[in-house]
Amino acid sequence: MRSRYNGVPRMTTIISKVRNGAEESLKPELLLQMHDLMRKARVLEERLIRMQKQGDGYFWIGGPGEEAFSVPLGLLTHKGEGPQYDYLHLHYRASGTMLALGADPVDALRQMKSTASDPYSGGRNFASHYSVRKWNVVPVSSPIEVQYAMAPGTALAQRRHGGTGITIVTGGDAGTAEGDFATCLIWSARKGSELPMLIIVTNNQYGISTPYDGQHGEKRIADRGAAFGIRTLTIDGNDPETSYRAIKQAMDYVRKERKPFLLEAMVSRLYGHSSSSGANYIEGEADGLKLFEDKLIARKLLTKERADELNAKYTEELLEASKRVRDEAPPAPEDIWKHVFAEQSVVGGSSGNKGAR
Amino acid sequence: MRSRYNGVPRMTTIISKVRNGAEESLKPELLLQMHDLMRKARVLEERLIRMQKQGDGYFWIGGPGEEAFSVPLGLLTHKGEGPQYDYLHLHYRASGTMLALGADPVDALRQMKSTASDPYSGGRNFASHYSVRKWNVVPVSSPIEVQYAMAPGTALAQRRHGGTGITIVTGGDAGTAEGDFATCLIWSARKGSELPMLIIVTNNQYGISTPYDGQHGEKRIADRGAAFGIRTLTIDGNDPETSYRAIKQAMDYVRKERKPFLLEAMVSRLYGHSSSSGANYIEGEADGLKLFEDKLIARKLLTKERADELNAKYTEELLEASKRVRDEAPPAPEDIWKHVFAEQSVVGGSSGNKGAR
Amino acid sequence: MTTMVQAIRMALHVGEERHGVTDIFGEDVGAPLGGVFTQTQGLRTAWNSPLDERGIVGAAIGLALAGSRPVAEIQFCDYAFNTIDLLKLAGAMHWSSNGDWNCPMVVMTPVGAGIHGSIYHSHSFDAQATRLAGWKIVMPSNPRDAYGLLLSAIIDPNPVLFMAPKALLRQKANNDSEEVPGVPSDERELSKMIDAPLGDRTKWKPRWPDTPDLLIPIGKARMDRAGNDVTVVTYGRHVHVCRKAAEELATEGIDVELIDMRSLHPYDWDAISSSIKKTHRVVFVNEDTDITNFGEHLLRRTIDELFYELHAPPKVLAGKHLPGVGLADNLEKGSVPQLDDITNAIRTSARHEP
Amino acid sequence: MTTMVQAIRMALHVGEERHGVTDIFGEDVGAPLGGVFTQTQGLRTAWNSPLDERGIVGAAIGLALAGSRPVAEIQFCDYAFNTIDLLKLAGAMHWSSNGDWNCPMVVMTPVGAGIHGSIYHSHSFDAQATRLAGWKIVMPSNPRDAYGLLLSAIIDPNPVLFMAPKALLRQKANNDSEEVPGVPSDERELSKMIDAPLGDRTKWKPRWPDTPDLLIPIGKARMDRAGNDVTVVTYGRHVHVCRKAAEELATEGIDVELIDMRSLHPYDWDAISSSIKKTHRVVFVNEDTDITNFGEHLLRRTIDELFYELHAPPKVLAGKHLPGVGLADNLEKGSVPQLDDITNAIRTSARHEP
Ligand SMILES: Cc1ncc(C[n+]2csc(CCOP(=O)(O)OP(=O)(O)O)c2C)c(N)n1
Ligand SMILES: Cc1ncc(C[n+]2csc(CCOP(=O)(O)OP(=O)(O)O)c2C)c(N)n1
Ligand SMILES: [Mg+2]
Ligand SMILES: [Mg+2]
Repeated sequence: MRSRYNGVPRMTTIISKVRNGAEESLKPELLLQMHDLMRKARVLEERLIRMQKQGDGYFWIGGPGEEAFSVPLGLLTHKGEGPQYDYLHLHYRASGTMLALGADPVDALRQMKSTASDPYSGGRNFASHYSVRKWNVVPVSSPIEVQYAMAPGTALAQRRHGGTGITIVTGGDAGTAEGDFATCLIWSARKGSELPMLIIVTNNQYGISTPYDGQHGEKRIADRGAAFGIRTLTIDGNDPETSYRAIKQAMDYVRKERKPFLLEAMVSRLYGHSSSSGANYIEGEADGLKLFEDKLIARKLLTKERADELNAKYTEELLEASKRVRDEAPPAPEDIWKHVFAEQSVVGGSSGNKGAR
Repeated sequence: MRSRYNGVPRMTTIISKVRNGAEESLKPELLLQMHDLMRKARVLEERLIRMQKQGDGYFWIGGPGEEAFSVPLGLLTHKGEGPQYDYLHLHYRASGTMLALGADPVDALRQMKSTASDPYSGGRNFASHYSVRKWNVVPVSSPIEVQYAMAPGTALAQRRHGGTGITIVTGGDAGTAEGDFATCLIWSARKGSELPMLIIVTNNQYGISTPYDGQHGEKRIADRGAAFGIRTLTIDGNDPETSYRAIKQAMDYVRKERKPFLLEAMVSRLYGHSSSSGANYIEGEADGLKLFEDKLIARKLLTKERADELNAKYTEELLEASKRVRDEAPPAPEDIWKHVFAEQSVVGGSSGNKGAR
Repeated sequence: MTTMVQAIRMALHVGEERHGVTDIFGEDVGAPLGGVFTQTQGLRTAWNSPLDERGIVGAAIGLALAGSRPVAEIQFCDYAFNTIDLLKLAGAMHWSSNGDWNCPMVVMTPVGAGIHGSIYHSHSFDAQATRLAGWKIVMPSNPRDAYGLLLSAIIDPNPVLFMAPKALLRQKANNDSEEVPGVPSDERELSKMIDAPLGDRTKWKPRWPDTPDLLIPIGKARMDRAGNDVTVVTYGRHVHVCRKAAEELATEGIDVELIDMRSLHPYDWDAISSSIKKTHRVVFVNEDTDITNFGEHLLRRTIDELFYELHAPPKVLAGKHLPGVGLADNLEKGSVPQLDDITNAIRTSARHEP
Repeated sequence: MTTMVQAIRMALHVGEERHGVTDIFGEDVGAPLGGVFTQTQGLRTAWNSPLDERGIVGAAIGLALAGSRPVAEIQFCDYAFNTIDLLKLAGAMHWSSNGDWNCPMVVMTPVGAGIHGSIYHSHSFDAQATRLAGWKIVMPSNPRDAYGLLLSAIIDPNPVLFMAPKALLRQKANNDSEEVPGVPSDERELSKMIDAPLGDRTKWKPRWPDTPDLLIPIGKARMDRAGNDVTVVTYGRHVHVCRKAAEELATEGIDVELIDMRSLHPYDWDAISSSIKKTHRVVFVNEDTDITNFGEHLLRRTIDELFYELHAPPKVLAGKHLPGVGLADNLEKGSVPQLDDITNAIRTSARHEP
């Protein structure tokens, strides 16, 4: 394979099969829905990259290459506000998940353009740093791995609350070297106080320029769960059918048993790390979208024409949207002072936080 | 068992046997030397406790109950300065190790009394916070687990240096919840860059008042090494013969293979956590010294009289020493300014650091 | 008279019962110990966390985001220096999401020297705390304030750091103005009600006195002593040292006005500036190390806004810029402001001829 | 002309070859990337660490204790806030062991705003750094200083924090006084010698120019511009902004003396105080947030020692007290001192009638 950083051998991976025996096939409508969202996510990322290159944004980072995992994750999430629904502690490659939840891609363009209308941060944060309280999407923040330290908190609330809401946390492979990943395993697996958490690592075998090999003594990152009695699984995250089934299986376990599950998904990093590393399409990485599209065409669930139309439609829509967004107002200098302190508490949804004012 | 905090059930432990097959017996002289040092260490700790209770010190923390492990550890350490010898990153229960290395117990009394003559910190630090550069004993510091983040650094230097010097790091069970413990495993086990480290956890099944059970999902803390391909062992650290053999086996492996080994020793906490929790003898905890003494007497290697004499001798010596120490000068107020900055570099011994001034 | 730890315990109890506190947690916070200073004994929602400060702060953030009301403890502020990134994140949650989320959590932690705590039980956290934008920061100097500030911290929709001066934790209220309202007047009676017995505690249950919702507003200072000659601005345990200094100086005819800030952020600039406008002299006292110290901020603001009001150079008294506070008595005394240092500084200011 | 990243690289090379540097490490510091700003390309001892800042600082301490000479990088200072306890420990090593050990390590990290880095690539670390007793702290404003200060950091027997203003990393020396001695005068030639090629780098080897042991002393400031009317004290990227301000104000007849501190600790009080004694007016400029800010310390010392020298209130210009620097251009500009803010502050000081 070729990547931006030549001469770096990549780890050879053998991906485990999803172990739930019966590989029941997914409904065609679901497959097409996943394909649609994956394409939409890809087009969105490509639009964001283009905007950045054209000077309509300062920095790009995102998830092209993770759609085959991130889209099913979003589809399977129980969306809503408060501990009865799922909490999402996402990292910065989660556009597919957000679109699957129903996010308007134009909002992502707004964040790229740093407009005042950016609903995720009001022009304060980088692209792909989502925040949607009404869907329990906790603010994505740049520091690697801190989400793994915070996630046990929402899961603690859910353990107490009961029901089927779970906490989902995602992050990259390199970041698991931070102590916060261990914190997450430890806090989720305390005997008698296990937490309903789906702990996810999307392993693209790189941290910026640093290959997986040479940094890890673990054969699989997922193996780290074993000492804690945490169920684990490593899957091919470039196959949306595998992903869907594996996520579903893991979620079913977590929702029901109220115990943690550690899921490692092998994924690609199709445009490199970020705009800082050029953000060009990397030949030789598995492209889950292409592979899936080919598969659907081979299975006659999709035609090449229909697929191209879809691509063209989203491309056109987002190009138009990016032009509109260009005219939206930037925040004013004095907006820096907005929202330093909250005037009243809004977290927890209608059911939570009754005692406090 | 009874402990200061009643009503807390303790974890039941099954201790693995040292797995090196041939349980070769240790020489009588070595057994008696270990017994002597264990007694000396116990008497030292009891003297320190007494000093604190009598107002000759502000705070006591130490290692009574760990002698059966800490003494063999000190005896097996290759003592000296620089990367060709072993580095010791100890926690605050290591008096047995220090005495086995040859430390003068009177210096520990000086630290308890906060005299200017305290060689470990000049009256700045608590008792049991040792520091001896000429023996590669890195300053013990109060924050839990930071030693596990620093230890890979000395081991890196030793990996480069070659030879048989290794890095030894010790700490408690509760502290393994800090991310720094994971850092230690990760940095020591990087494929192709493994570090010569003996990573030790002395598991007394408590963190201050908090029992092991309920905080840990791991059956054995040592299990956490497995995912990283680290060799592991859990032993009865209350038996000095088991300890000696296990430490030797682990050290032999680390010295030769230049790879990490994770050793968990189940130990007792015979006077509770510290002076803050009363520092009274806890009935019902296994007392490794007593058990060993009885064993030696049964094996006719020692007599009750000889054992009592030894106890009396050390007790007398340290009582006298504590009186002398009482008259040693405290540091002066302006001594706070000493050693904020080093004028020249002294680390690394004669062989290290040639390039720099 | 009530001690500060008892006051904290009662505030937490009221928090649990009437203000939605769901989790009081940290190292050794739950049964059987109830906190290394006994500050969380007998509380219904108290539990022992793993020994992991990053996990503690992280979990508190998560709990807050999920609509729970956590009160997390860092056993000593000396062990919070590896969590500053997480504290910053909590403070940024509302701002960085442009008002979408808020993060109503309380972190409490004992701070400061004065108990021969050696290097790692003597740190101050004032400077660090005041640099945490998005946080409110409080520090009581007596049991009543501890009670009222902690309750205000609990109901605040923002992250609040409650720093308890560890040298005051076991001190009793000096007089009624420092007493928690509603407690039995016999302190042995109170102790019987809410202090856990030694030995077996498994069957012990506290009986809580009926204490009211005293909400001491965050951001308001307390005038500890009115005076005309020199303004002294401090907080925490140095309120008591400065009060002593004021009493000594009164005998010399120097009339000190003593302000107990109570809140370090937002802080009560009105109180400070009107006092300085009256006395024209000011000494800021705290025990944190003195390079890049919070008192230096207050002094800078004084210069910015009150330069021509001053009849003497404003002064900061702080701890020495050192890696830690040494254990030996001489070392501790040499490191943090002592009564004499304070008396001298005030005297110098009072006698200074403009 | 040399850029600051090239200067850093050459200093590290000289460190490796002549001053015993054994390890240059951190995230993406080794091949193939050689640092996210290219600052460690082609270095013999550079290697990639795990993504673990605590591990990085911890390993640097251990290496230093074992007599190695580590230069550890934190990729952005924004990611050092979880390591402050370890930084404190490194700074305490010599002191707490009563002189038994020393800890000769260098940590380098890019700091500050000015590149639209959004919340987590715009932090300053000045206040944090100056609170680390036992550390020496430097920040260069040009390639030559970067080279000379980094070499001094490397040979110092204490832990030294080398903060590189990220907005200056790719800037070239403005003139010969900012140039690294010994480099080829043709900058394309230098680039061919020491900049890694795009694409395959496996076979690339740098050719290092023969640069001397320029040791810029830690603790000494640099007079950037002599003047008589107002002293401006700054460091890092604001040296350039303040220089521009001085040039503008010169046309109005205001003669600015500009001091580039170079070292934040120990700092050159002699240089600052003799300038203030000459101009009687001072403005301290930095971009860190402005509550409990290092400039406030300098102002406080000015008040302590030079109160009656002052013909105008001393002034601190700093960043806004906010959780971060927002990404949008307006937000970044609103958050950190801009040219106009500085010009105005100096003008106000110059025109102030005592
Ligand atoms: C705490 C922290 N350290 C360093 C960085 C800089 N950084 C941004 S992304 C990245 C690599 C992350 O790799 P990985 O965890 O594998 O996630 P990926 O980007 O590959 O999805 C680094 C080092 C950061 N954002 N946060
Ligand atoms: C970082 C940090 N957090 C908290 C403390 C306070 N503390 C001192 S000892 C201790 C318990 C340690 O338990 P463990 O690791 O099992 O070691 P043990 O004392 O049992 O040998 C705690 C919480 C500390 N010293 N450092
Ligand atoms: Mg990765
Ligand atoms: Mg323990």
